[in-house]
Amino acid sequence: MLSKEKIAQRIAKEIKNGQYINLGIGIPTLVANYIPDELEVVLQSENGLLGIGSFPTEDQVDADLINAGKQTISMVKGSALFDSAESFGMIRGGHVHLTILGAMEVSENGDISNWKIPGKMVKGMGGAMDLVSAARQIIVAMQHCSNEGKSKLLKECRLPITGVKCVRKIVTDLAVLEILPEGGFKLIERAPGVSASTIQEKTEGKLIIPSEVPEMEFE
Amino acid sequence: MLSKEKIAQRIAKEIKNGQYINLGIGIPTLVANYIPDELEVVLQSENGLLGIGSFPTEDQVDADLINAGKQTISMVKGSALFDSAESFGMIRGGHVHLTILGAMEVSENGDISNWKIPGKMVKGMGGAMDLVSAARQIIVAMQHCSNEGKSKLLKECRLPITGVKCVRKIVTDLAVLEILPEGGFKLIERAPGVSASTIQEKTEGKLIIPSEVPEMEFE
Amino acid sequence: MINKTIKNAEEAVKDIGSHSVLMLGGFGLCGIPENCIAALLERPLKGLTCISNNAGVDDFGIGLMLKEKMVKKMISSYVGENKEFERQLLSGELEVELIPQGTLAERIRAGGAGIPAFFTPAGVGTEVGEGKEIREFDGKLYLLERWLRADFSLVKAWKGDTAGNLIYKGTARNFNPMMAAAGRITIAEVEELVPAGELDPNAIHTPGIYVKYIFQGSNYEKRIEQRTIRKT
Amino acid sequence: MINKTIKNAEEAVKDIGSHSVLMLGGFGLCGIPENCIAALLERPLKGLTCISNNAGVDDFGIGLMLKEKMVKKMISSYVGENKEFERQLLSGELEVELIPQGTLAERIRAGGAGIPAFFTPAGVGTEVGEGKEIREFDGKLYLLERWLRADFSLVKAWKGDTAGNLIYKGTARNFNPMMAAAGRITIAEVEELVPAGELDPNAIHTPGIYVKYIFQGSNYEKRIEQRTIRKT
Repeated sequence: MLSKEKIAQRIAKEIKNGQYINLGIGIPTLVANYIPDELEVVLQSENGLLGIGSFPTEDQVDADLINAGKQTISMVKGSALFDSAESFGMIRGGHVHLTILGAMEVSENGDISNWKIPGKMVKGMGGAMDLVSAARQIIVAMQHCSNEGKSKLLKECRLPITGVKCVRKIVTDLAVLEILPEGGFKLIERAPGVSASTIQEKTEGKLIIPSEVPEMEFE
Repeated sequence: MLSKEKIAQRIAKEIKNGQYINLGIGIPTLVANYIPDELEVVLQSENGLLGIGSFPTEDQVDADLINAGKQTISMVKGSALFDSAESFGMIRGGHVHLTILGAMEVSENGDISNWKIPGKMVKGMGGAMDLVSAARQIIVAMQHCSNEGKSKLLKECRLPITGVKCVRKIVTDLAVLEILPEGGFKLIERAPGVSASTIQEKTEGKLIIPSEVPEMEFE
Repeated sequence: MINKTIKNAEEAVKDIGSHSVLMLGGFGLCGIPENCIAALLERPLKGLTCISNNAGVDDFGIGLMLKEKMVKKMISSYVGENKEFERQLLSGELEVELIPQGTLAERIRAGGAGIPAFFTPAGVGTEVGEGKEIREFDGKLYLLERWLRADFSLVKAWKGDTAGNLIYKGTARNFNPMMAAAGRITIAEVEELVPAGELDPNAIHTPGIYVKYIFQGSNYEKRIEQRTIRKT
Repeated sequence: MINKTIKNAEEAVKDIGSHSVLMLGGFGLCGIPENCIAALLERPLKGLTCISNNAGVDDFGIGLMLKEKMVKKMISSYVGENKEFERQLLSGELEVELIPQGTLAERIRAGGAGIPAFFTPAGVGTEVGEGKEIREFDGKLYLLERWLRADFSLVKAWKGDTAGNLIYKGTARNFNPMMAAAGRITIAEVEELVPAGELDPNAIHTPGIYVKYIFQGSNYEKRIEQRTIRKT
């Protein structure tokens, strides 16, 4: 089973040179730490920044410069600041190539739930519905099962959904999976030491297991 | 009969302190010359400027600073520059208090035609349709009659219209008129030396003549 | 140039009545109108509708207005980080309308720009789309969303001039520019107020036409929610 | 940071084919992509659709493209000041779609911002409204208008950096920012190109994400249509 950091590290391998990328809160934020130096990519923060840099040093901290997770950040050279309407115009207009975000549930046809647990949690969807409705490619970072051991890769989402048929790829602590256009989770890679049958056990939705499923590789 | 300058001078009396104003091409542009110094108003140019100043001196001329009539201009202190979407957002959103524009025809219910003569002239509407659809108050500056002596204040517009029931006040070379909510041109003032019956003769649309119609006054 | 200067926050909010619809700028606690919120807390207000991306935290920002039970309804996109909020919501004291963040930004922008409705893909097939018109354009589904407007918009900028022109700083810009345009009466508080003519017209984010009153605020706390630091 | 620099206008327009849909920034001759237009004139293009507020004048700007009979269709708001244009239009050689200026600006903005359609009051009851959906909101009538997008957008800025960030000058901004966002491939020509990091991130008008290629232009003529002077 992968740690959060390893999930982030694996997702980083999906990133291509020249991409504009929006990273959600949680594991997705960690992906920034694993982007290879030789790639030129730009991180977008939906609260109004292109070109997120590293966390600031103590004396650089600026309350007026935060990311979408409300963390203090810095800017890289060549950054641009803008308002929220412009930011979501960018997202909705398909200018952001890749969105990486967390999920509570994903269904075998690519629906995603990550904003509400009726009667329990009412935090709101933030920018997630806009992101999943428009980004060219969506990768989900999540735990394969809940704390109670129940699968979060389902036939159908039980929680209120964030978007319909939008997820293409999922990286969990157990596996990398692709969602097929006709539905179903296709197993692409296994976490080191995790067998396909274990993944099958922990996947409620339809799992397609090719004859060869390599283990994930990390540098 | 009033000169163009006098029409502009009379219209300037309609301006109130604190207004944001869009001036169309032609006579409306001249209105700027007659706004009393004690009034604080801001002139908007729909190509992206709030705070039009006077024409520039020879050495101030800047090709990157023009008004909607493509004339070189200057900016007053406290100006702001913006793009065309913001500019028309401002107009459409009702933030501009007063629009002064020219017309080829006005009808007794407040329709206006000023953008097209079928088969003859195809210049386009520019920003006129947006302005008349949204400004809080619209004043038209025009000649009462065409060069051939035909009335341009009509029962119904003959030319393709620019906007429906939007004109409230008209200043011509002969008169100041108000368009009544129920329809009809109400004669408010006469040009010096012009009789109400002359105005009646030159007005095709329904003209309402109150018992007393003062002459326009100029300082 | 029209002078829009007023003295302070107290004067700015004096005409805001109970049951008004307010827009308040900011994302999290970044770029919120601190001075205006403090002045509102001094007034006996009730039944406010607040449109703001977030609802502050328990002891700062709009959270303080919630504590005073001034707010009847919140229209927001994300309202975590706030226990009193959650309590009032679950007890039914507080009405909440949650809107996708981009839709919220665009509805406010539409309000200022005279666009009564527009189509957006966000929320299709979700709770957000319930009861709304769905239409297909070029093979993709979209929801029809209406504009949002407010009686009063309270915005916070970095610099402003007496003509009402505003410049924001960093990511404190966020919802402030659209809200400035969508308020019937817009009140801007700024960290530094300068005479008209001192700001570069080419660098202005909010043209003064949208701003009715402006004042220089004081004692900005600018509280940080997640102070993340890199060591070197 | 992604580097978007290319050498010159010739390289910028080399992939533009006949029958492409182009957006060209500018209002009148102010803020037009002079270098790109000059480079287009060197190519054997036909059947272009050009979206631009104006159509240039007889011997400058898009007027030159009309003379070369490259343009099949113009989508504009105002096309006076151009005899060749009028001739081609009246003879039926040129198709023209005239759109209210604010609707044109908003349709282009919508194209870049992923809004497929919106309602606007401009043109209700006129020729512009013919065949379009009309709907009442809050007692006022509005037309439904669609977004506009382009295969290539050609924009002109004052300063730009290698990351594609742009700053415009004066009223030369006009349609350029929206067009930059609405082009599948956006080409920016600038008077001064600087390394990423030299422009103030807070003063940028067009974020680099919208720009695919950028180059420093040369020999800007910046022709003035109405040279109006005050004597003193």
